[in-house]
Amino acid sequence: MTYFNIIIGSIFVNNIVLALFLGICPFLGVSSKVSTSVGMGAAVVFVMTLATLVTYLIQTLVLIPLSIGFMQTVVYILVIAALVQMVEIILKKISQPLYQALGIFLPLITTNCAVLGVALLVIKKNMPLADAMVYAVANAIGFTFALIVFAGLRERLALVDIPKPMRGAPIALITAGLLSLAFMGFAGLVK
Amino acid sequence: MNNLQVFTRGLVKENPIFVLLLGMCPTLAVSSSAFNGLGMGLAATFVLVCSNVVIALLKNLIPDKVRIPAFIVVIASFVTIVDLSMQAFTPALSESLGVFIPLIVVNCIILARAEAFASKNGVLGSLLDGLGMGLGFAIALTILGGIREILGDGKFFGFPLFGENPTTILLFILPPGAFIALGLVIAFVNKFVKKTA
Amino acid sequence: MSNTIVSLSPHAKGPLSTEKVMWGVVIALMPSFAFSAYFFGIRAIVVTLVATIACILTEFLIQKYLMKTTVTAFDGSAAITGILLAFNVPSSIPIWQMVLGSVFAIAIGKMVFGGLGRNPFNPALLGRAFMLASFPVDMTTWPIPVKTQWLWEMGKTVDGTTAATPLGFFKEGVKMNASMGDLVAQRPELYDYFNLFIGNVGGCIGEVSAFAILLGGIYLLYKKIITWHIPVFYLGGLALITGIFWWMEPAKYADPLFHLFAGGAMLGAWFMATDMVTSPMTVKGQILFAVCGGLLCGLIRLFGAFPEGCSYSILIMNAFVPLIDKYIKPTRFGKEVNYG
Amino acid sequence: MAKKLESNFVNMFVVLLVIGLVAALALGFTYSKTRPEIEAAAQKKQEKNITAVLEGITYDNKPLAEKYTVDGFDGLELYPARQGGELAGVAVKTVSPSGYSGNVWLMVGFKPDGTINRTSVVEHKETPGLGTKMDTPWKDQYNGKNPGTNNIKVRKDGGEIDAITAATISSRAFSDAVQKAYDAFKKGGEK
Amino acid sequence: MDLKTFKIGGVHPPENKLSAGAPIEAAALPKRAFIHLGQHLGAPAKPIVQKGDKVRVGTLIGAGEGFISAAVHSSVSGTVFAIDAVVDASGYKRPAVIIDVEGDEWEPTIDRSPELKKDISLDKKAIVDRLKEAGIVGLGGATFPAHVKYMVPEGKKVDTLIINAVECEPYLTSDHRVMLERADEVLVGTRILMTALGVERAVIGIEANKPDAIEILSRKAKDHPGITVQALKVQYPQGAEKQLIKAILNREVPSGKLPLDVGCVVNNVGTTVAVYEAVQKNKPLFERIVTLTGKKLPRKANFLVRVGTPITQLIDACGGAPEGTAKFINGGPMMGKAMVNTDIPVTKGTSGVILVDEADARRNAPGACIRCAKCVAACPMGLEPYLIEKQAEYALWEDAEKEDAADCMECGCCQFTCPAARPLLDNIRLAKTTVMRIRRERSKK
Amino acid sequence: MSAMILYPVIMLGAVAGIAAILLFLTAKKFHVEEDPRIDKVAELLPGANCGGCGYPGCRGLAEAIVKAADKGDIGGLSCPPGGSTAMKAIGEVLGMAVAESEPMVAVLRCGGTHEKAPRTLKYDGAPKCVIAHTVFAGEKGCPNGCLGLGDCVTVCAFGAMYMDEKTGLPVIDPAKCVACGACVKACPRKIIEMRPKGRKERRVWVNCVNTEKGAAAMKYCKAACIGCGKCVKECPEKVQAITLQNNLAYIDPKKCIACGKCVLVCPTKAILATFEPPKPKPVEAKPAEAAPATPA
Repeated sequence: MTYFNIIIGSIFVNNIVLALFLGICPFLGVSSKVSTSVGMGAAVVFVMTLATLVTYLIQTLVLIPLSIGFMQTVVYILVIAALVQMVEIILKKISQPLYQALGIFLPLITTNCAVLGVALLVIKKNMPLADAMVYAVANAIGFTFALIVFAGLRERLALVDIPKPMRGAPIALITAGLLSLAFMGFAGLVK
Repeated sequence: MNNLQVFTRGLVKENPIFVLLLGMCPTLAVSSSAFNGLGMGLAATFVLVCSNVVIALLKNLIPDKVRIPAFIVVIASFVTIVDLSMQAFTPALSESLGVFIPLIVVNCIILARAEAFASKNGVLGSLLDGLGMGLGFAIALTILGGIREILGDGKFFGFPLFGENPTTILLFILPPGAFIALGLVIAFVNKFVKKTA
Repeated sequence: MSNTIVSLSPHAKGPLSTEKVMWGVVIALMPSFAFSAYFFGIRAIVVTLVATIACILTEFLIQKYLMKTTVTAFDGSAAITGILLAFNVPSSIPIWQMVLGSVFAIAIGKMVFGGLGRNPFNPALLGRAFMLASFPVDMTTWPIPVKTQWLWEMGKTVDGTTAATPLGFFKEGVKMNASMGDLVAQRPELYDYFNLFIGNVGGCIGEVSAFAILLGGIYLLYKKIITWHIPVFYLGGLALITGIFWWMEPAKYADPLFHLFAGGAMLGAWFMATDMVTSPMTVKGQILFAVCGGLLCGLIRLFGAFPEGCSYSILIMNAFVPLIDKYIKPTRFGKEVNYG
Repeated sequence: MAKKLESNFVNMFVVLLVIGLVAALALGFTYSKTRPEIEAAAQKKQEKNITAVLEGITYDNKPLAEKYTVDGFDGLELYPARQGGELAGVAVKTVSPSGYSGNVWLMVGFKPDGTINRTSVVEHKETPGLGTKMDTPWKDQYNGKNPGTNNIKVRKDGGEIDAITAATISSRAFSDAVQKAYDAFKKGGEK
Repeated sequence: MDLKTFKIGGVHPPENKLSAGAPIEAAALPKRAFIHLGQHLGAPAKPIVQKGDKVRVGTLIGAGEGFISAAVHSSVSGTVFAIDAVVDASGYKRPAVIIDVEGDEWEPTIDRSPELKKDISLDKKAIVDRLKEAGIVGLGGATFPAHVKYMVPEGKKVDTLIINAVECEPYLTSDHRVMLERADEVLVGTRILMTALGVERAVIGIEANKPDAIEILSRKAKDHPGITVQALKVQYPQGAEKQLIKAILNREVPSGKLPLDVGCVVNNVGTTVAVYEAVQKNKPLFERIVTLTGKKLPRKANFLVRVGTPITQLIDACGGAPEGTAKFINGGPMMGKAMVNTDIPVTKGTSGVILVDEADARRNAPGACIRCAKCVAACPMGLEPYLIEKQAEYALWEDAEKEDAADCMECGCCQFTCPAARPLLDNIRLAKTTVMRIRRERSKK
Repeated sequence: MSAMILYPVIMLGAVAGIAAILLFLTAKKFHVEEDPRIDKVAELLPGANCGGCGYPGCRGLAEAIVKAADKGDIGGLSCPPGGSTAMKAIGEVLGMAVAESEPMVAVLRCGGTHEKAPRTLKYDGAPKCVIAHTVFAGEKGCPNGCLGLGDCVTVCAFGAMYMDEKTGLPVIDPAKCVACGACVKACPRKIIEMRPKGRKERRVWVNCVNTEKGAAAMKYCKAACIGCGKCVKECPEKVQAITLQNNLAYIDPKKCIACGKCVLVCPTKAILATFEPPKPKPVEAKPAEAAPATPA
């Protein structure tokens, strides 16, 4: 039941984008079309899971035993950057179609603070490995979920004559705010 | 472009938040009060200035292909220094900014300035550029934080404006309020400031 | 023949207009208005009028001075928003909060998107969500139905000590591990179907009387302003989910009939979920929208932090409408057939 | 301007390595300088809370140094205050998981007989403007009550505590945490 | 009575069949006839007379060019005044033969006797040839050359002929009057077409608002084996081919296909009379029934009019255009065309002329789309008009193609039903033509 | 204390080293050749993404230019808004010579103002020229003239056009026009023509595209070209820039010397010039072409 709580909690109640404010840049940037947001979401799911796993292992197996926890930020960002590159290479090798679908989003993920954020949060929350992995996957899905819903809204708004000063970032932010307001209804669904 | 322009550009005309729309995550997350905003802004300014200077110094020593990782290491180091210092000297602020201090490392502004400016310009220019952009970021965050704090909490820099326990518009210190307030401020900038600037 | 008009076909025009549709909804809201005035007195009337005027005025000012476009503030849509928003707050709400909620509903919920027809979320519900998040204390303090005495006497039991809403009372009780039976015994009037149906309970201004809302709903159906799908499937979804849990543990959960009549489900199903602007365009999409909305409402009521989930369920489903419209298409003529 | 270093393997490797080394050195240095401060800050915070809840009790020991835990009460920490070796009071760091959005951490000071001296809010994530009101004079109503004899539940649940308006859940969590602290104090004995 | 109808969409505009009681009367001959050479769908006919030539009623003056084209015959006797461009209903000029009328002398080959000729002597091919020679086109309004429909390509099997007597357009009554007054010719004409197709079954679909026509035709059809009359629920656009087939046979013509693909051919009821006359009486198509109506028109009438007669003359015969008339519709109010003036001549496709006054003619001021979904519910093709309109507005032609904009049949239900009075169909037409153009360009590559 | 320094050094050294090796291998093995020239060319383009060049956006054109440069000729490509300056700069970057293209400007060819061509009909539909064009000949009755619904104004991305309420015709601001050609494409009646700016901004053109016979055209528009041929006769013999076809005169901009004589003789004033044409001298002794008057 706790995994269930983590999943529902991460996707709906404390959505990583709408409540935790992580990954806003790609959320605003790659959400103009539903199809691209699906690709981006899939890439994030993949990288976030992998990154959390690797950084978690480094943290528990290297940084903590050596008591150099303060190296966290530097090591994590390097690991994530390298990881993203590696994923790109591997993907290119093993599956061309998958690369076509996800590959173009991979460079965007390096600077996606959601990935680093989740990696840091699982450490901060003292989660056991299994919980951490579930948390990472759930948050990645939460990100994708918010991204797709938001992309749907933006596709609709693209066919609407938004007042001039509101066009672009303002309307996107306000729509995200209203979405976040709506998602407050999920509050308390799980503890 | 003279040095003064390099410095002032980031404050208004190319304000990283209101105009360039960079670094949205911390902007939204820590702008629940003017003080948090200012703290975050200054932390980012420090990293921005230091990394800009270091990168401007090292730019010829770094081969192109490892440019980005090298920048990231530099930036991450300064972020860690800020993080540790804040934990040590301003523990309360450090606690309320939480994970967003280490996340400065992925703040688009910093890498963007390193890439777009510091890696092509001299040390003094880079310093001013970093300072300007950083202060622009800090000012924007403080303004946004101030608006949200006043509306949502009835205070400004922790100072109660409407007496004890006023009924305020709580939404503005909740997540939706962050999005909406920022959206409205940018719309305001679009309508009234951009034209004249 | 300088006044000869040339245009493409069709040259005939239908009987409906935006104004007729909008004011039709306003008329349909009048029974609930009358009932709320009866139960909550003059204050309910004042609050409703304030919200309506604030909404219309906000739209008028924005259109005239900010957007500088044609003013359509009087087409009735702003009035609907105002009335519905007022119907969704307790009658004791401070007037300034009501005004602020109305301004938010129209300015942020509607005008930033360009006005009528462009907003993805129902403005009245956004206004309510805004007020609930901003003024949680005033938004959850329920006045006891006072009842103006010029109508016939109706059960005196309501002069209780606390003005809990039925949903709030039972949810609170169940959370403290009290059984439904005990709770009903404690406050039988809150589980009285007749009271719920007529509206003789605490709650928001316009949501209490299921009967009055049904009257309005029937009027809307009769005028062909809405179709039956959304209300029926919404309430069906709500009944289904609450029914399942009630069937599993009747001691812990109220029965579906209670859920249908209590709180804002009726108002939401007939007037908010059916909001044309923010509901799907196809019948299939509307059914999906409504069923999911009903299920969500039930889930929030049973397990969420709020005793009432109706407005949030509709708001959340509003966010899915573009996706529903994108993927659920009407049956195209001649597309899914294969003759020889 | 000097020419850029060429992108060959040796250069790349060496540069990255050097930068990494310098960064590591700088960080190590910073960390070694800031660690005592960080630890002192954390201790100071804890101490501040302890002093706050032991207000009015005179003691001559350092409660922080005598921290102990009680079996069956995970996460609770007890700090005894002594005057001349005699138990003068105890500060209990306690937690309730049933806050509106997560854990509510409190510090509760007890007199030796179990009467609540003062309470102090350590950490929580309650709704701003609602649950956050627990950190106002509201919490003073606990002072002087003894969970052994007084029912410190909120009135709705039959107790004698007036809940914060519209934040019953937070109030309940507060009472819950206090009760737990009391139970731990009683069970752990008056060391 | 069990009334059939189609399944999706449709509206029910006020019927306003004001002229239903007016018997068919022959209109006076014009002084000068303007006969357009392109009165049908497809390539215009080529003039084969010259200025100064003498022509008789029924003389061939324009020969059909190409596969989809129709012959044009003189509707009057007299001298060719000129072959020149003449303004048509849209205000653009089209080639026409202008004839100064002298007397009323018919080609001698035409059988002008009134008696009914029931027996069909011609075979399949001869009938089709005769249709072609006589310049028969669909008189329902689309003016599709009739003979093309009856040249069933190899491999297609047709089992049913549907006679479209729905007349679902408001106001128009010409088909209604034809059924009442020429029921026998309708039935014989139907049998001729059955012969041409080689089918055993023909169904005449009539909407229930014409009970007298249903009664007469049902009674008389008993003498004609294979022909049945099907009453239909009143629902616009039942007269559209695909909807009519769906209503009567419950067959759905796939997108981009023809009725032939589901084994039927649809023919307008007015055309059956022309077919009868062409085949049995050797009379080419040069006159037709035109409804003259309008709420304020002093006299409502159904005229038998020679093609080329200026419409002004018909209006004058009804008492002249009343004060305040602001729109002259050529055809029905749902799909007809607004004419730029009334000097333009009647063509084979002129089923009626409706005079509309200012208040009714003017569209309501368009407001923002309120997403009421009424257009989606009304669209008989199952399209989403609101969406296609937006796509046209933002020039998203690829998206419009995916939304099947090309399937629109321009019935106007969406725009009729729209409470915000949006110019839906205007924009959808634009999307449709653009998508079709893009498709053509693509197939060329 | 040493561990506090030593471990981080080893740790970061290791991570950085691994990253360096990895990146090097990546760079080596999966190197994708992307032409750096594309970026350089794209930088020189205006970035309006107007599509005037016929390619999807500025980057599309940049790619096309680089591709063409490899074949040795970029003459066929041009960026209308950037004009020859942009192409010249690009040419320099690519080491190519670019043929100097003459600066162009959009010119409206309809004089059917409210005054000259009164509206006899009312159009009541979606306000778009492309739609109105399919419905009828237009409110003036002229089958070739401007429909006045402003499709051209809508598509102009440079704010160089506006609708003149008084005349009912669009107005082109030659100072803002970048000759991207969007309006030419948008006009269903092909009334807007792209013409060379001309020396010193001196241009002469026939302000009508109607091909109907003079009398017919005059019925609905007093500013129509009636095909009288006076201008053809007036055009200096050496120049012969004006041709008459389908009752419509056309001035070939390549031949026209902008003397302005035709402007004066046109009976319907259907020929316009951007300058005040010299009044014919009362004394006929001097040859007319010897008087290049100062522009007003």
